[in-house]
Amino acid sequence: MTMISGLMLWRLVVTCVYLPTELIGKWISDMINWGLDLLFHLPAYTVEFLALNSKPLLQVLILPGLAFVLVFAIIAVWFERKFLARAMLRVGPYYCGKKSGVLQVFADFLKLFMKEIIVPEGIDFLFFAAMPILVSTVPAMALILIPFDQNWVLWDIGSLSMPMFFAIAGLAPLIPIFAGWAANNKYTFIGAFRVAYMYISAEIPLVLCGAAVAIMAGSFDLLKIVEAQKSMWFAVPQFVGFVIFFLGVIIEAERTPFDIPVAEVELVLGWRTEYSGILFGFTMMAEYVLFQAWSLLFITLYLGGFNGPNIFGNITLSHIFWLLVKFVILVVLIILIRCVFPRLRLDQMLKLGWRYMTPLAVINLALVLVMKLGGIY
Amino acid sequence: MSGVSEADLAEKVKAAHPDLVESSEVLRERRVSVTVKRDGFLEVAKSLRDDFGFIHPVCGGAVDYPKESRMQMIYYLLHPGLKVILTYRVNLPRDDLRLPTLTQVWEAMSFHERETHDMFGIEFEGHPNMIPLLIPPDWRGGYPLRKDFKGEGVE
Amino acid sequence: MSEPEIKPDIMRMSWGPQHPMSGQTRILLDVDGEKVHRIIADLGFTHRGIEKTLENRTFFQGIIPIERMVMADTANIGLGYITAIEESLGIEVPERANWIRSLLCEMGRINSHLYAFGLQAEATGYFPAVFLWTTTDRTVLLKLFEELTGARWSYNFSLPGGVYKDLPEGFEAKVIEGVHYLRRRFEDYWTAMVENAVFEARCDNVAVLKPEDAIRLGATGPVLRGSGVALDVRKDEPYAAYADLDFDVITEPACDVMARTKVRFKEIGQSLRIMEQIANEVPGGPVRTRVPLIPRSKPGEVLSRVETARGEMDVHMFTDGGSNPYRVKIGSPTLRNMYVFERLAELDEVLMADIPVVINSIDPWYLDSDR
Amino acid sequence: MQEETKEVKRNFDFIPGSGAVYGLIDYVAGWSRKYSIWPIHFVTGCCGPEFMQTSGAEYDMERLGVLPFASVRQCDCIMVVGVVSRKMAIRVKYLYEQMGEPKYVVAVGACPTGKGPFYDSYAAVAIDEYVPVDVYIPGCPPRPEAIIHGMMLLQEKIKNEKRIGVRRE
Repeated sequence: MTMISGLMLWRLVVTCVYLPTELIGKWISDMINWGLDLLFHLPAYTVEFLALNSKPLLQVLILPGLAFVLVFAIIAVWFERKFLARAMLRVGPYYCGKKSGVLQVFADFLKLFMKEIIVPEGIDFLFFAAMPILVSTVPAMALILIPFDQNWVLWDIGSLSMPMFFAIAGLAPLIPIFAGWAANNKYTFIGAFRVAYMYISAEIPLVLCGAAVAIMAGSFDLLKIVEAQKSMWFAVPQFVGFVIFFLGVIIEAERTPFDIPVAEVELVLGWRTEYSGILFGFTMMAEYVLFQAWSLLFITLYLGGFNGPNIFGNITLSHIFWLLVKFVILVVLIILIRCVFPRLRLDQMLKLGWRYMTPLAVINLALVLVMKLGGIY
Repeated sequence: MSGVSEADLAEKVKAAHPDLVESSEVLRERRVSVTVKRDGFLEVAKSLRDDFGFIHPVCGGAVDYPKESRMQMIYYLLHPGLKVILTYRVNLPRDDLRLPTLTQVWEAMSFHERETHDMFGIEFEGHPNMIPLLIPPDWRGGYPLRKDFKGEGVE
Repeated sequence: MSEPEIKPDIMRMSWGPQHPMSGQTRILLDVDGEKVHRIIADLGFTHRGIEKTLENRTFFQGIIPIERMVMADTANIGLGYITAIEESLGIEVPERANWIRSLLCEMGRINSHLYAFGLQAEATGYFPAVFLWTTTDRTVLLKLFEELTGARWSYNFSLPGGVYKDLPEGFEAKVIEGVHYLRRRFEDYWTAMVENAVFEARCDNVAVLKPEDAIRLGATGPVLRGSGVALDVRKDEPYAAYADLDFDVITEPACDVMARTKVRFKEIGQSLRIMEQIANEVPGGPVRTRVPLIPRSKPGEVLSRVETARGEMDVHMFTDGGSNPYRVKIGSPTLRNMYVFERLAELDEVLMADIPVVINSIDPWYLDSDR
Repeated sequence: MQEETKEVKRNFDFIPGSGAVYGLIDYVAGWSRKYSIWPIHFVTGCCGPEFMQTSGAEYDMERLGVLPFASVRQCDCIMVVGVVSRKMAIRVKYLYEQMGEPKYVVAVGACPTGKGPFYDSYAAVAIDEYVPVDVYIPGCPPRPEAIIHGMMLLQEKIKNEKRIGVRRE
């Protein structure tokens, strides 16, 4: 080793150490400035935010808001029990609400409300109790991006709406993982990590298909996507994407061919085993909220959102009507699938996700590009 | 499936181990009973499986004769070809109930030996995992299927 | 219970008696991720000491506890004990009684296989559709049982010396009508279960049991016949009226979970065929020979074999001349199959999600193995 | 089954209007618990097939809101179905302790009530030595109508229960 290399070595070490710290230092100081700035101007920002997109109370509370989520959850629980009972050739809840069992769901939730909440020892209760509440509210946030009519979008952020939806709905699977981990029990631990496996393998094909739809519509804004489908639904030209997205909805909503994390047979109740009382009630409701969010996105992307002939005089009324009709038909179809198909094993489902859905999604993207550049569509 | 093959089967077993086999007779069509002394027990079992073709283990159990102060351990084996059941018996004196385990010969006998140990108290030397099969773990009431077992007893 | 020790990097899962899939037993699984290294079955949860109670009962009273061993097909189990009594007491059974007994046994076999399909469907998550259909189809059989014997499950209809009473008139027509209904239903099951792609994906070449392993480990019943070995007591040692009924023994070469399910399906086809033959050609004549209520037995021993739905059951009865049997040794089919289930983890690679499917392909009835 | 409704002292008896409020809460709580009894999926003995028939199509237990559930945390009723051996009785006791507070036990069949046909067996055991039992259903196996009648008796008992704010001496 000659003399020169010693000096060169020393200079190399200095540059290696100095350069990154200088960069990181700048990045950290920017972060602090941004924080301080936000802190001081917070009141002004909120006022400006509210003024900018203040929506009428009707939209916030009723339609894409709180009532729609709760009413759908309650009706879906009742409908699923009756529908499954009918598939089993029996009657289902009958005596609870004047010969139709409608009040059965209220009885269940009220009973769970008054049940004792058992907390296993060796866990911190705050984290344990926060998860069910989060798991039923975070997916509900994704609903505010769905356009119900031209100016009926609760959070109108233009071309950012589809990526934001994927971001929020992508956050949803994290919470069962934390819940399963927090419950300090073998079954929930395995159930939690099955959730992780499943969602990762399902997210990528969904995002690719979403991108294909955006390319064909020319923008990431859900509103523009719906307008582009006025003449022909995207399900027709992009049939491959349509099928993949439909499978994706069933995987994300953990419906039966893929309800592996809550595989009642092996893992008792998967990550929800340790919850009792109203915490379990929230997890029961969470299942339907996620299901609702993803099926509404599926309708906006592929089945032409709120487009439909104008039956009622007023155009917004018929738009909302068409969207809800498509939504109900899709929900009934997915619940029917629960009666027809047994459950897949985890490795078969991952094989489906990685080996078939992802490549097909890429092919679908290529097809759409060819169509777009070739000007066919 | 005439009775002849059972008779000559019994004869062949008797001839193969004249000193070890106490008695080997045909109870009824398709039923052969072989009684063996305790020391030749393992060796005759191996020969039954290898050269006589009794490869299908059915089950195993014991009978308690307090009046003659002996206990008889019985293994039931099926010959899949001839469809004959052989009851392979050994008589044990009631005071020292030790027996070499037959899991080395027929692996499936391990459950039946564990159960007989719970019910009668026969010790099977060399059994892979001798833990109680049927009786509850906190059972201190003696061996239930013995004739001198008096009613329930846990505490 | 001092369980065998756990290897360092393996998690031991315990599916206790209260688990949707484990029935009345506790299964310890040494699991590494999803792969199962070792299965340990902890039996004895429903041990009622039937062999001891039989020693305190007379011959007629003994039928009640022994029928409680397998509630799904009590006819076969009861028949095992009764043929042993008849042989040891030397009682002659009239021809018509034998035919009625075979009818009861076959109806019990279908009833028990329906139970196996229901749990197999529940194991693969097919809960809503097939599991509850089996309970609905079973009501057809239960109505026939109720009309013939008066009880739905434990009928103790066959007694030493024959059958309790004759067939009610018009019963054969009802049996044939039931057979047609069940035959139609089993085509639906075949398309709904066996030809369903997802069900096939869950069941094909899972837990393969080769023929020589099946014989070496002492498997019996559909588990043995699912591995291609044709051993059926109804053919090897015909009892009741099986000598002059024509049916064939079903075997499947595939040796996996799907093969065992197919064996059960086709066996039901054979049972329906037998029921039809019996309903059409049951001979006339007396139904029961007079036997004293508390018969005294001759010293001696008898070993009787019966083919129950789960496999071959052996009753070895020792009698010393008293009114009670001296000792009754019952060789239960589920205990033999449970040993095969414990060794499956070593014979073939089994994943944890497969365990429920594999358990129900063995179709255990833990009250039978625990006696 | 007309249980005499004995007067129960409450915590806030001294407030004049509290009787009506307690009555309302009792009514609502009783109604909701009555129509949503979730028994646990746990068959301990040979009455299992009959239990399955009652949740089958012909005698549908779910009409009364009785839905067999998988895990013990969320259940409020143990249906001890069939004979209970010593080893199983300990497990029934564990389960009883893991359940949330308003919990009930139904003994289905002659064996849990009094060892049934195995009266002289050394291993069978009656369940009320281990857990307090609310409803006994006789029969071996009991007919599905008897099981449903037992559940209706349990519903009657739940309806008349007074649980909120009872002062414990």
